[in-house]
Amino acid sequence: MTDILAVQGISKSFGALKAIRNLSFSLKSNEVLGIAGPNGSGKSTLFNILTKVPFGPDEGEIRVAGESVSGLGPRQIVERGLVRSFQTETDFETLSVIENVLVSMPDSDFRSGKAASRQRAREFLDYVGLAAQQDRPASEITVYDRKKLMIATALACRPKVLLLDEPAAGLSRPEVSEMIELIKRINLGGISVIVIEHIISLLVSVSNRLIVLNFGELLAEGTPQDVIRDPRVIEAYLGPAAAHE
Amino acid sequence: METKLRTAAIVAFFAILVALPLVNGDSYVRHISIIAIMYAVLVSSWNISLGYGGVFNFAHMAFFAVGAYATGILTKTFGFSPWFGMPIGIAASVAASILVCLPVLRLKGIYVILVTFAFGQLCLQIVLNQRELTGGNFGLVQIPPLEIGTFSFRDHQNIGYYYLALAILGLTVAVVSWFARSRFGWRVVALRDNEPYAVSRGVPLSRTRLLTFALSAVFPGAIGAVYAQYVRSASPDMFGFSFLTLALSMLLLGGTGTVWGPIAGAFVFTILSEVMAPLGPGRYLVTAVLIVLILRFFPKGLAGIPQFVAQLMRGSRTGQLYPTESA
Amino acid sequence: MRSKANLLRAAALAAGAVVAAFWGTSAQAQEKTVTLGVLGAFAGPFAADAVEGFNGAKLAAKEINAAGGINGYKFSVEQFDTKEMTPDAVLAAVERLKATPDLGAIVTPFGSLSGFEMDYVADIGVPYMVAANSNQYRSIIQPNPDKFKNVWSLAPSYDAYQTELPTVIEEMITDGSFKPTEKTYAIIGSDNPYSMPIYAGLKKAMDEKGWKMTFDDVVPAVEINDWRVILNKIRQAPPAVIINTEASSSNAASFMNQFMEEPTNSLLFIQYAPSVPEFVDLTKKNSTGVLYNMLGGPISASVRPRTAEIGEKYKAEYGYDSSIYGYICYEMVYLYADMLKKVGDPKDYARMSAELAATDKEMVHGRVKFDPATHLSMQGPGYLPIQFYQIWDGERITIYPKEYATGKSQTPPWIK
Amino acid sequence: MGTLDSIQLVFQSIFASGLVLASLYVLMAAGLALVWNTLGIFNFTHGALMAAAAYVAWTVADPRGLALGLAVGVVAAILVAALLGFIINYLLVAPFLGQKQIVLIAVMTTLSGAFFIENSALLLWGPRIKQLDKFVEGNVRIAGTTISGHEAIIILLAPLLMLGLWAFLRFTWTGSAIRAVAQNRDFAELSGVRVQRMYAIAFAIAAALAGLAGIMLGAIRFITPGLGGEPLLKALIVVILGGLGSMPGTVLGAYLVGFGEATSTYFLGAYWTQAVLFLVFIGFLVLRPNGLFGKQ
Repeated sequence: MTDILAVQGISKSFGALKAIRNLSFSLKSNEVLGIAGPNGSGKSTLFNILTKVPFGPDEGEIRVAGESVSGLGPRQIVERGLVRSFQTETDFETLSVIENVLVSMPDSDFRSGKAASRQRAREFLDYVGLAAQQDRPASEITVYDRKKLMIATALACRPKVLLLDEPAAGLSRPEVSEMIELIKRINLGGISVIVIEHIISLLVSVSNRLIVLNFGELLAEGTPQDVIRDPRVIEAYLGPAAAHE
Repeated sequence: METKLRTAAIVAFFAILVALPLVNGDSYVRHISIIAIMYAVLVSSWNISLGYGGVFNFAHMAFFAVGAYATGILTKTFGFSPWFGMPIGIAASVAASILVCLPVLRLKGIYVILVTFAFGQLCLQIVLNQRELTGGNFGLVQIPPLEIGTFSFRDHQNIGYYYLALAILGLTVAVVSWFARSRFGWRVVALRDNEPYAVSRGVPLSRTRLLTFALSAVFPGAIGAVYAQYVRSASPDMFGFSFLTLALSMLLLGGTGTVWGPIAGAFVFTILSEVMAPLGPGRYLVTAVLIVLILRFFPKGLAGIPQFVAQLMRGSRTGQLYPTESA
Repeated sequence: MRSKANLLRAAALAAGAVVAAFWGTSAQAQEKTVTLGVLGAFAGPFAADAVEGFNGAKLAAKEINAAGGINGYKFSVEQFDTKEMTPDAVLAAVERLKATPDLGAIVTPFGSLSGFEMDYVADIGVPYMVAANSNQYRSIIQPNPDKFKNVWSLAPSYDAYQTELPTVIEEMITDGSFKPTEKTYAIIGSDNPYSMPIYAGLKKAMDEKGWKMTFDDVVPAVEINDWRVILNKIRQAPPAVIINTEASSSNAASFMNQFMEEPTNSLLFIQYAPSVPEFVDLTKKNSTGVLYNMLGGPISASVRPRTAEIGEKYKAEYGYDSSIYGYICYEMVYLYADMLKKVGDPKDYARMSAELAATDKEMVHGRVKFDPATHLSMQGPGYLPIQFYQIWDGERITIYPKEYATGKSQTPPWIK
Repeated sequence: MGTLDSIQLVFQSIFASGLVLASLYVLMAAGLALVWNTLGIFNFTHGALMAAAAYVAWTVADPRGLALGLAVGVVAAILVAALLGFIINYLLVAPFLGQKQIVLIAVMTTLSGAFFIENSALLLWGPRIKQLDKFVEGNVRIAGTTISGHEAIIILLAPLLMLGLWAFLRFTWTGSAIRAVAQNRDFAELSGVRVQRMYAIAFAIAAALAGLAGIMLGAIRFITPGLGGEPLLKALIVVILGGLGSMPGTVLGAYLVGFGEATSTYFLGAYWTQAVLFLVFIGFLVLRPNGLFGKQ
């Protein structure tokens, strides 16, 4: 298996604050990589940097399928196949559900006519289970549906690597299970996934590999089962006392 | 059902406007109608950048004035045929829009207002400085009118200008309606609703913004040219604060981000402002109060009123027939 | 909720008013009333001009009506507001005039700054009298005077502004009130189409009379709070004469005050701006000695009883002194009354306009007779004079031409 | 003439002029900057408030009005301006805070407010020009140029006022609360600061500052309803050059614009100075939108 994404020595600071320090990791084709870490450990910043929305890294290099994206703008990064979701449920509130997907689809989808592109958009909605809602304004659907819509719009961009930022935050237990199934399904469809999540059960069920960030640095890496037992991880999450008990 | 009603309303609206000159030949009504139609074009095209695009573009009326001056200067002083007026107006206006859009790409919020407003002021300075060409603060006069053979567009109470303006309005409505449902339109709205999200879905920010400005500037350019030929004059007051506020009131009164709101706003406000003419300065007091009240109680403007009424009716109906269900 | 109800009520009222405006204007107007329309912007920077023109016209109409009217007609003076002064707003006002059933004439300081409305007024044919902006009106009329048979300006050509000053200075030298050591001058232009031809013309006229220019700058048409940089540059080589063609009287007053902080031994002439009554309020004793001129202004009250009469009536009616437009618009209404007396029918625009064109009448600002080539009042000896004034202790003393002079020119107090 | 002499000559020609202009601009811009810093909006009624205050001062002070003397007039005008500021905030700004498009809405509502005040002034006081007396008669000499005593007062008043404003914001509880609200509204609210009240106070103070500027202007220019129009534009330029959100920046901006204008008038002539100022302004907005002192 080749690396679909390779991150080499990236850093990002905001004034005195170093949000990401010399971080390196890689993602193999068809792999699901989980990222955990306490609040403020730089997880979301990492996604911002990878997609350059709104900013890239201060230093370091990012390669997608072997090709460096350093000189590229956010739009070209999307075209290379690196697509993210956001932590809070985000949408184009005044567009309808299907228009949210349509606006995310690349130019090539519109070459074979209006009907074909709509059909294609409906397939993405169907894939996440939102086809019935297609004509409602995006602002009117539920939080869970909005999270799924965000994934549908990401899929519409034809990602090679999908970056999911807390896809299950705020969801009920059955909804979390459904989300796990969805992520697995996406991965089975040939898309590599990086998922940031606080819900450990989700991370354990979907990830092939797990890394833990703390203060912008890589704290631990390995299989989910190993990593969550790592005392350094427990210390980072629960404080020194818990680790030594 | 709803779309049929809509189509019927659109057809009725234009049918009335097309038929109006046949039933009313009064030159005062004609002038006010022409001006209302021109304002409707200006305001609904402004809606593309300010309403749909969410970009606080305060240069739109300057585009109009630039179009009018360009047409006036080239056809009067440099002898271009008046029939080149509209292409000249459009070219000048679009060029101005691209010029002002470039710095806007880097800016947000209040800075966009300031830069676009400053652009209008800069144009005004140039007009005042270039007295020989523009007539300075007195304005440009005797701009050649449109004529076909012996028929002047001014004949029969300006009937030529009336139908020309109406045709441009028809085109504007068609383009804005197309725009609102096109992929380009979705992209513009997506950028307004959530810029980072839109960028992360591959929407090209700079290109979309530039195209938005250019598209919205086509109409003030065209109408600026026809305006200059109709009133045969261009004045620096067209860059002024009162004029800008007047148009902005129409847009906000009508409701941004809808096809019909701004057009309704333009018609209602033109007539209102005319009716209030005898009030003198008092007119501005009424207008000011009206603007604030609308912003306060009808933030969606006239366009929000049908929705408001519908909600009221639906609300009362559900109240009676269907007990509220928990969502 | 209450405010919404009020809003609805207001909307209903407005709708009613719209209906009234579109269908109600032809309602039975009173028999035998003739409307004189005052076209102008009644809000904004030109409001004072419009209001004073309106006041003057109304005052005259009131007197005429009190005396029983003319040929059974009573006069009604109405405002036709050009609002934002954009061309469409000016035209809307013209259209409102046109739709006024008993419109007799338009009497106004000026309809617009460019005079473009004339084309439309010419189509209506109604007699149209204006009192300012002659250059613009002339430039439109001159190429085709026959088209504008109904448009006549009670103001003269402004050409004399460009030429007369050197003559007046030489007269002052002759009578000994000004003794320059050398023939030098400094000149300041103001960047607007009214002042610039005067600035250019004065430069030419001064040069022709052998004056040497030592300083030359043009200020933009904005508020100028500080003239000291310019003044300091002028002071580096004090000229015999300083000419400022600044059109804004507020700016001109600042100039006057700041000049007086360190006056040079120079005669100071400011074009027109000191004629605004409040100029003296802002400059107080500083303005004693300054020269200015005016074309088409009322002749001084002490030599012309008509001026005193109108001025007193105006002050009694409105509580303050009128500027030039109150006087001229007052005269316009009396001129209209003369025309109506002769023609009899106010709706016979052609004959009324012909009567207007034939005017030859002594008025508050001199003898008005129109030049058929430009439709402006004739200017020069025997017609409307260019008057030069010197302010002295707040009084405005006419020093030129001799026939209207109310005093002699004096050496400005700052010249040593 | 030696180089030193000519430098001295230039300095003498420019210095007093630049100082007078700069001090005027400080007065004009201070209130505008305060409202921007605190509420994050541009208050377009600022110029109209200048005119309104000048009219009130005239009515109270002038023999044709109440004839109570200039001092009473000044106090009354500042109080009325502050009250107007309070009302403007209550009617035109407070109800809209927190809306998504507050920036645009505030532009519209305050513009409407400006039209309302200006045209009310026209209706109340008529179109004829009014005029305030100068605070003091006589002239003062600075750096080789004579200026009027009134302008000398403006030169002294400008830095004193800014110092006072700084001390108020720094050392009083209300001042600290206003700064807290400006920096972080939510946090200030959590700490028990009544945000709406602080906004109202900031607005009233800003309006009083506008009023003072209007009174000072009313003695050197004619009072018309449009008195504040061009000063507002100048104040905008000053506030932006100095950097939105920075009071020291505003002061520096005012002195830069004032001295810049004087220098440019000397070397380039008055004609080009306005155009240069505008170009610098636009260039600044584009290249350094956060101003001289703004945070990047």
